Amino acid sequence: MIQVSRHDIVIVGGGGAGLRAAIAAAEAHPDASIALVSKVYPMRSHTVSAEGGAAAVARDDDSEELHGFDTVKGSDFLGDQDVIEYFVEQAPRELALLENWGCPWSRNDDGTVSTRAFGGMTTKRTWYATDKVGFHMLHALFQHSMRFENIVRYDEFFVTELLTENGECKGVAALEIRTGEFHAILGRAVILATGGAGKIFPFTTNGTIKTGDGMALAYRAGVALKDMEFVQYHPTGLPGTGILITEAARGEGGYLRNADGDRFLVDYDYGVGNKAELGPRDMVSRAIIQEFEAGRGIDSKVGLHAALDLTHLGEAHINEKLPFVRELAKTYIGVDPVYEHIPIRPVVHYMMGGVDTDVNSATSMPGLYAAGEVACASLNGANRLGSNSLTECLVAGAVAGQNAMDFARGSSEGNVERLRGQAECESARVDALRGSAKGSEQISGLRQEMNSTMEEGCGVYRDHPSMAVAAEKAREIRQRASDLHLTDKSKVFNTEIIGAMELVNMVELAEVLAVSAAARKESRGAHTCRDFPKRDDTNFLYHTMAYQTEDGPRLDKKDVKLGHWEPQERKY
Amino acid sequence: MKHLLLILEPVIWLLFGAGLALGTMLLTGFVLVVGLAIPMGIVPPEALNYERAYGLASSFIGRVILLALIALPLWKGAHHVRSLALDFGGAERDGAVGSLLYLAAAGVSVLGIIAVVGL
Amino acid sequence: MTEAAEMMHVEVTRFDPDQDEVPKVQEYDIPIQSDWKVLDAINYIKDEVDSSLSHRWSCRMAVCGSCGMMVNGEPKLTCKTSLADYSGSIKIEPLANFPIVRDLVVDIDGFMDKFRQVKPWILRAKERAEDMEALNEKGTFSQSPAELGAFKQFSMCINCLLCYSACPVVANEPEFIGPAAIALGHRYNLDSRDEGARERNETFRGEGTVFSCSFANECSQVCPKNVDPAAAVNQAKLGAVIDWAKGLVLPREGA
Amino acid sequence: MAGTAHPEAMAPPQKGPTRTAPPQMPGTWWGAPRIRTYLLFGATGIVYFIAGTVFLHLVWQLGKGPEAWETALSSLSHPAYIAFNALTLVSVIFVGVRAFGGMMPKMQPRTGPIPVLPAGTVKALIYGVWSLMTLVICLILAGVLF
Ligand SMILES: Cc1cc2nc3c(=O)[nH]c(=O)nc-3n(C[C@H](O)[C@H](O)[C@H](O)COP(=O)(O)OP(=O)(O)OC[C@H]3O[C@@H](n4cnc5c(N)ncnc54)[C@H](O)[C@@H]3O)c2cc1C
Ligand code: SF4
Ligand code: F3S
Ligand code: FES
Repeated sequence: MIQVSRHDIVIVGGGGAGLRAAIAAAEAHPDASIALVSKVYPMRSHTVSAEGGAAAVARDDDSEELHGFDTVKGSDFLGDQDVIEYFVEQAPRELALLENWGCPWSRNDDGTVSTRAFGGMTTKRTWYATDKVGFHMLHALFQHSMRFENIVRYDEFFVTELLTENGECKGVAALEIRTGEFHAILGRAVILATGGAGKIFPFTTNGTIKTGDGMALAYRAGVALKDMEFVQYHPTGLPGTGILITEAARGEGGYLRNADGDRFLVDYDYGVGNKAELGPRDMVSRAIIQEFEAGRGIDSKVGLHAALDLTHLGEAHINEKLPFVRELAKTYIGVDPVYEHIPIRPVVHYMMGGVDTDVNSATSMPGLYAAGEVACASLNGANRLGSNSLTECLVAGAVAGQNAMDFARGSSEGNVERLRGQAECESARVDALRGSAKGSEQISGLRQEMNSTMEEGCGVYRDHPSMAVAAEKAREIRQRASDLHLTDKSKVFNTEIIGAMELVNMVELAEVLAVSAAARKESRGAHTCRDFPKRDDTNFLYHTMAYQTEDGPRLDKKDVKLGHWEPQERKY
Repeated sequence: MKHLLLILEPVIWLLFGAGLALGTMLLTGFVLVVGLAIPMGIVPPEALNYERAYGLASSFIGRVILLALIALPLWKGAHHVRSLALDFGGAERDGAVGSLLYLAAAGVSVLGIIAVVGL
Repeated sequence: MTEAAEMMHVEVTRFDPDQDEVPKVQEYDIPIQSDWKVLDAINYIKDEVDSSLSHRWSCRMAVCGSCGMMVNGEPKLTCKTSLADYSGSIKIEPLANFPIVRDLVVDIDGFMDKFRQVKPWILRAKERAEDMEALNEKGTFSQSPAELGAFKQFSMCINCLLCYSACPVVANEPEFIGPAAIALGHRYNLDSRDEGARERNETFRGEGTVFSCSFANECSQVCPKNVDPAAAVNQAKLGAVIDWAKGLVLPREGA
Repeated sequence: MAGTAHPEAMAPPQKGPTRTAPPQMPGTWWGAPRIRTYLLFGATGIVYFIAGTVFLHLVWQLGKGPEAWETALSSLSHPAYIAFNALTLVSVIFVGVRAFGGMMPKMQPRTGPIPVLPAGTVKALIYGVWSLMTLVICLILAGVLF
């Protein structure tokens, strides 16, 4: 018998976005009941690993106009401008709120919050707490959320399906990892805040929980995935592990060097002009790959890489502003950045695409909202600027919490018995899968195949023949994923079946990603095609919308919301 | 019992802390001379013949120091022995063990007061 | 990465409540690489040898706090501990002092409750709306770098719970609220924006809190983030005693 | 049914319990070198307790008069006494080094009017006071002062 519990709204995900949404809802409606469901304890969410900072206008020489323009330009004009305008306006308030809640932001001598430079930003507008910003933000949010009695946490519950009735979202079916039992967690609105899907790729800054579950949940429920072809490669990941060395390292004055020791972003024309190391991520990543291709990559036992040089900053500065970078470099690559160059190479970092939402964080399905990396409100367009996404989690999370609550208050609860029935079907499906030992595909083997397919087809540089191959291969992998070989029959904390369901989610997204990419015959932001090197506003200034069908994604288009800022050539 | 100990905890901890800090500082010198140097004949016992010893001890400062020398190590000792007992699995008996130890420390301290005042 | 594979003998605690009465030990011999962390070895077993092994992990960069385990009897963050520090064989067990749910997974719900007891949020006398004059024109509190420095170290805790595994008091007195939770409460007490020290100190004087600590200092020894929880606990003792003494002298001073 | 939440909705999730194995403490926890010093530190408590009573005994005898005092003083040369006092000295120094070197600097209150001094300064201060006190006490007891 499965457990049914009823709440006003259900939030899936306890990262930055999910916690912010929960607090927003709980604060505005002390009498409401908010379920916060997460597959890991909230403080383990991957927001914890963000290092560099969160952007919001703070200085007198800055303005919302400038922040907006930087974001639009960074997005290669694919960002929706209504969303961007709303975002830059709300950003300072959101970060100030977090300050009031105890986040230990780094400070200027006069007691105000300190800001640092970041890639693609005109001026210093990135708030930071040394170089563990995501960690401090997440813990501040989580700890603050504990004061609300009406936030009911479901820790270590894995959501496997959205429960719907008459096309409205009415709750989720979730597997309690500890017991292996299913729960129907009902609410009159649901917010997805499940984060990104970097684990589709082999070499990524993302943790192992970033498997795009929320995107797959929405996709299967009939909601479109938007702009999935845009995958951000961060220029500076550690070779081998993919652990991120934050952009703040460059924001604080670090240099990128090639095998000859040259600062290639300055010495060669890569379009980043006088921004040099502070160019946007897509451009800097491309520059590194071009250096490799020109034979100026550094070859060592960790593979081809470039170098991040912080030695001129001095030990005191590094300890004060970048202590975590130093710790990571020492622990994971054996290099002390005070004395040596850190080996780095571009690494998959962030999904610009995601569940299609608007400025209200609402999806096309009534009662379903999405916020954070899982969503694509089109703030980030074709390329996200570093430090915009942590702020986005807060802005979009707060909006989602508010709107979901308002929606819930104005709608009625679904038929409990019918929803329980849905969850029971789901429970039966998962029970049949657990330890079934029937299939022939190994989870780890298939995962590696998916990883290498995506790396080959959808890297920093892409071309259409290989994207077509990847799309074909991804479809085949998706089909094979229904034939997994599972051996663990135990119900208690069975991580094998979680891994299997995550893999199924990822292969679905991998196909959408490859198919969407293959259809965009231009170069825009992070989607760079060798065979179509120019941006093509006449034919491709639209959002890719992917809908699930029996035989793979069906693509559609959605207009970009222009307005205040006209598309122009993107040069720095 | 446990409840009473809980209320007294700040006092006990202060006495323990004082024993740890002040007790240690006082004990060092006393043990060196009275416990080792004089018995081993390094310092002639005449240094502490009755008149001199009584003179030093019965002064006001002498009395205070002697009282501290006696009482503080007792509390430091009692508290440490209690946590030692706890570490070896005495969680259920902690209330009883603690009370016993502190009572002993308190009792000996009272004797100490009597002795010092009666000098 | 491509060096010839070395072999390692790994002993792992296994426990499946559906089948096992008590935890048992399973042994694996696996090829390892020189730059691996202990976590890589466990993941290798999970991926290639025995997919029924359960453990928690996520960030693999020592910040999410989920991968703590006993490695050769010492609590360690497995994603931060190099295999190269051990030669030949290694023994991996679930974190000590916690009930074992399955294999290397322990039950930390007790900790989550303790965590909440110390009220780990900014407590102020007034609601935010009435408190606006405390904020500057940007809507933030003023806090000098020195005031930040006073608590920064204690805000670095990733809740990995290694300190609970190392603390002899936790072992014998499971109700002991423990180093990380106290450090967290103390972190807010030290925050210049917070006004809740009195309230928390009252909690701290309760049963199973600061005075249960016998200053084993083990917590600070094993902490992977240099939080120094032992310092926090003992400063918290002092704070609680000072507040208590103040309460004797000025019994009726405001809340 | 728009409006407020269900009465039961505020309740924490009904998590199902599973059978757990009891917490494990490594069987040899006291064998770890670090734990061993900690236990030794605790064990000095016994020595301190006895030392306190020994001094009580001496003061008691002093109060009884010259004879009692002289007997007590001479009985101190018994080897058992000397051994115990040697142990006390070792304990005292061990406690001092562990507490003054590691604990006291950490225990400075970080709030309130008292300024926080660098750990090194605090250590130096405490060690300084300790040596000075010891020296003065030794000199007085040995008859050099007063
Ligand atoms: C290494 C790194 C560094 C970064 N640095 C920066 C930076 O400096 N500045 C910046 O702005 N951005 C940065 N980012 C990006 C930013 O951190 C993320 O985009 C953001 O944290 C995403 O937050 P989120 O709340 O959407 O998701 P997450 O924090 O990933 O949380 C997802 C939540 O969903 C839950 N969940 C997922 N699936 C399920 C399921 N099936 N059932 C139940 N629960 C589920 C998880 O348990 C988790 O709680 C960085 C990202 C990485 C990886
Ligand atoms: S104090 Fe240190 S050891 Fe304890 S939970 Fe926090 S980070 Fe881990
Ligand atoms: S190990 Fe435990 S006893 Fe105290 S100093 Fe740390 S909490
Ligand atoms: S995996 Fe996150 S701390 Fe080790």
